[in-house]
Amino acid sequence: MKALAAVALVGLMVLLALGVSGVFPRPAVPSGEDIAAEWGAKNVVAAIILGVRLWDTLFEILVYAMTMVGVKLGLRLLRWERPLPPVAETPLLRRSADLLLGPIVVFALYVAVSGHLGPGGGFPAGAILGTALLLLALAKGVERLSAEIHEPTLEWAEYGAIAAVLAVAGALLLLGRRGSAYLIAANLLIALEVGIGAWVVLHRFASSRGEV
Amino acid sequence: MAAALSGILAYLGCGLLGFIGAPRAFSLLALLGGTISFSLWAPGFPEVLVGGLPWGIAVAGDPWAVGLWGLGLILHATILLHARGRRDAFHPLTTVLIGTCLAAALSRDLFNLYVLMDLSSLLALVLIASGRRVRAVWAGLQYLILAEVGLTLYLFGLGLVYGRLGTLSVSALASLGPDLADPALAVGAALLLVGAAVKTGLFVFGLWLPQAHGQAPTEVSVLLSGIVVKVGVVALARLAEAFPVGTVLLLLGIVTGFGGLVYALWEQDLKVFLGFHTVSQLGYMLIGLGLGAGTGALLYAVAHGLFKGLLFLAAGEGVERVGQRRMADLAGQLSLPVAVGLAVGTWAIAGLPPLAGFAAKGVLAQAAPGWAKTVLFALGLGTAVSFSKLVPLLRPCGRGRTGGLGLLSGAVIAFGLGGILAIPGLLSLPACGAALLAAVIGYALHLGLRTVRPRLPRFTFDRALVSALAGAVGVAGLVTLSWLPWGR
Amino acid sequence: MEGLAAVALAIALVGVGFWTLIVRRNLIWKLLGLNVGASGAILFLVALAHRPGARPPIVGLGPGPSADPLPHALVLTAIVIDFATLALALVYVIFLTEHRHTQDVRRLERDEERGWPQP
Amino acid sequence: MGMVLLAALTLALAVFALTQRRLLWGVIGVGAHSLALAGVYLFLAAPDVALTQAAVGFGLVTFIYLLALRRTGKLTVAAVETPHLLHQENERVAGLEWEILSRFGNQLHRDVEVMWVPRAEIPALLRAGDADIGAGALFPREGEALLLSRPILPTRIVTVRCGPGPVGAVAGDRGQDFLPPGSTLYEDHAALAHALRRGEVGGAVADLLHVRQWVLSGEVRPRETTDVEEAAFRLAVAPTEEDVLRALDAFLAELEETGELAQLVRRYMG
Repeated sequence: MKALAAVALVGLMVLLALGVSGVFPRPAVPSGEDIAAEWGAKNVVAAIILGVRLWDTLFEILVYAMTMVGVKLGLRLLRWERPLPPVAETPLLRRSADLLLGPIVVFALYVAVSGHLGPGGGFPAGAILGTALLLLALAKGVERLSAEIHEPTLEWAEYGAIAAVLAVAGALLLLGRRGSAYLIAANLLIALEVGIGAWVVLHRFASSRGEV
Repeated sequence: MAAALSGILAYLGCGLLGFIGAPRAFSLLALLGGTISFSLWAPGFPEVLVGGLPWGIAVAGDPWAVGLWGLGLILHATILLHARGRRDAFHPLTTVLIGTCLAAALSRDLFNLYVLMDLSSLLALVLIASGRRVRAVWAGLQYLILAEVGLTLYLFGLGLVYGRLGTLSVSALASLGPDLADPALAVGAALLLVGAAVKTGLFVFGLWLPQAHGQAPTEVSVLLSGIVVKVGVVALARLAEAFPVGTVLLLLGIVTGFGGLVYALWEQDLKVFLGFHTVSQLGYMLIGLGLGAGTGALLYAVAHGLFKGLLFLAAGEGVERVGQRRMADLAGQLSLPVAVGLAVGTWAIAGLPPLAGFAAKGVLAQAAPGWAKTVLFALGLGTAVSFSKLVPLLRPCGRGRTGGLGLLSGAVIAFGLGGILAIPGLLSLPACGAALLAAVIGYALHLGLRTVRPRLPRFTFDRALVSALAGAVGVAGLVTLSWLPWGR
Repeated sequence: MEGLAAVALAIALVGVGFWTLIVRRNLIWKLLGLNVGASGAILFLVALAHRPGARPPIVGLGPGPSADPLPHALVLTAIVIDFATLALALVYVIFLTEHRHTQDVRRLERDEERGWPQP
Repeated sequence: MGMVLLAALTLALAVFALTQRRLLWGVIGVGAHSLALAGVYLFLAAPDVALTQAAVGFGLVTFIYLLALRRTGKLTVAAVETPHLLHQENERVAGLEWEILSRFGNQLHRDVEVMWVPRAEIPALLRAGDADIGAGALFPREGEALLLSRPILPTRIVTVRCGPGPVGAVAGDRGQDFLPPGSTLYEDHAALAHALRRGEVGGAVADLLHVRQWVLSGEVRPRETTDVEEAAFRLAVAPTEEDVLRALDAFLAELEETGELAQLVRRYMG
């Protein structure tokens, strides 16, 4: 079996190398700067993601949202009756967590808002936000985390964010409105959605007890 | 175009709103919105680049879109009729899943198809697992990992094709007339094909499919076999349009058709048996694509969605009621609507006139050269042999709930009759005679085959993984061969 | 030079990742392998967008030709999708661990063959 | 040039990660690989991708793996087969320490897996991370530098004399510390008992649990027995797993408080 796998894999790699060797050098491609200007952006990639190929991005957001739902439903299938192993908790960590919270949120917002001008955008901003929020929360201990958070609130915020993104997308697809204000709003909404989503997914992984 | 896209947005939006509350109502609303949108663009619309040049996403209301939208809406209505008691996120998830499938039917962009295939796999897994059966979760997890391997290959292939030709649109690729003597394009096309094939569940790549479809909750099985596999078929159809890979698809189709059949012959679990037949039936669609008979493949895909949906719905209802899964334990236990549903489905899948299977197979056979007709006849014969096992199950016992069975049975009959009326030459004496002959010989063979019990090789997860990689190499070889003179 | 190194790395990553995916028996290891393999495909797309002396596809960021922006946009989507798939797969791995007390593929397959006896 | 080096580093990290034996190292390695990959994207003039890769591919993915590991990991026990404590009974494992370990594993949501090894190999296995817990033997021994749990069962180390001749012990066992250098060492207690019976050695240093077992089974007839040291059976924990040790000690303390430990000892020691 292993031998067959090795042969197949080596074959695949040779194949890939063969294919790749035929691709380079590539012909000149459009730089897309005119499109960026049309959308009021400097970052061409942002103009593509939020403008030209928004249809893809919508489904990407949907993939993300459905993962959140899937994680929630999947974890609910489990039958955890016992407490989880403890997470390290020290006063130093707790204090630095409080101190770090502000700068991280500001940084994430900056990444989102400036996404149409330079590197950044809603997805990385949201991921930074979600990861950092949970890391900081974990520093305070999972028990307190579960006690403080009301899940329905989170879900409402999450679906609200998705619905807002859908609304923006719908208006854009049907009306064709363009401009940097739209890009900033879309990036912020995506950041909100991804941030909350990442936070919810990680939070559930960290603390969910299951219901069965 | 705007009508179609707003229909999809309505589906997705209603699905998402359903997570918050009133899931059934929103699901119904989505169906309503989808139907209105469908009726607005129904005869079709020409290709449009959503987002504009040079990188917009191509969508078109071509025959595939029309067929799959019709199928999706009918299946959605069936589920809404049938699934009264489903709690949780069932309705929102199915709504979003159907919306995804509708979007895939419209899409003519390779990367957009990638995203949609992935989304449909994820949603399918969540729905499969909602049944809380360990074996379903295991099958679903295998599915997810295999699909992800396939999609990684697909992404690589997409990069190769984009790097060489600078476009992702199927029509643009087709108009460029890609020459598969170019190694980058040959490898790219092969990787795209294998990726879509693994995701679709073709034979040897896809032996997770019967377990996943068979172990899922009833309405989920209906959707999976009815429309979710068609997402992969659409992707394959687009690839067949963009690249000259007919021979490869034909070979894959023949292998898939007979491979699924052989495993189905000796399967005793009713729903898993139907799952193996889904694999086998994919063979017909691929043969259609391989022969260049796009319409035949499309009609078969829609017909299969209807009658396999009906079979899964009836089988699932019966299995849930009786509490047994093995065919022998189900004989004489099924209620009247279930037995009738199974009978109509069996009648249709065996290709007997005048139901959906007969019409679709007829259109395929019209496009097929002589030798391919023989292959199709052999496949039909095998189907008849294995479905003869269902005959003892058709004896009804008491009354029961009709649910969505009536709607789907009606659709199967209407599709068959409509096809026969609309397409001339379908209801010829030789065609009817061949169908009846296959059924009779099939039943006789079934009586003989009952005594044989061969041990078929088991397809473990690792074997499936290796076969996916080996398949990529093999298909690349075939693609390269197919530009040789005899392959064209 | 950069493009060549990146493409070679991409192919090597696919090889290493898929090899792990096949030979390891533990599901989490398999997922790690899949992760690495998928990152190979993503890297290939980014390498495709690159050309010698290219600058990032941002208006006004220095001289030279711009890198092809489309693959970058596609790749952003692909990265998020990979994460989503992984999160979902991990949930079901945890599910199997809870119910079957194993993450070993062969043990799961043996269980399947025997009709999932109660552990 | 920098790009080539970074690419080589990325590949090396991937290979390093995927050839590890411990999942934790695998996850950390893949995380590092992802971060290096983000650097490669910077070289390829793709800052957007680099940022996303760092935030999602490195941050989120590593985090979620770690959280998943926290609840699905295995607890691997490297054990010496010891009567009453940990021994194979037909197909299953039984004994006092096994009972404690399996309950502990349950609490941590981790499956317990036992690998039977000679006593001398335990420290290396724990240090290399191939096992999390060592069981079925006397700890501590000089120079092993392992983390040790609270005592589970008190015992004594004794010297038994059956006749003239040198004294033997089990390699790696605490008894070895009381022998002059150059004495004969045996792989396990069964081999030691065998040697005693055949007169290869005149005596042995071992714990009371094993000696009693030898006497009861009639394998060894000691002429005199002298106490060497008070000792206790403990569980050893890999030096890197301080969390496990803390949890284990808390668990043992609770068992002791509720009196369950005494009950278990009565059940397994007769």
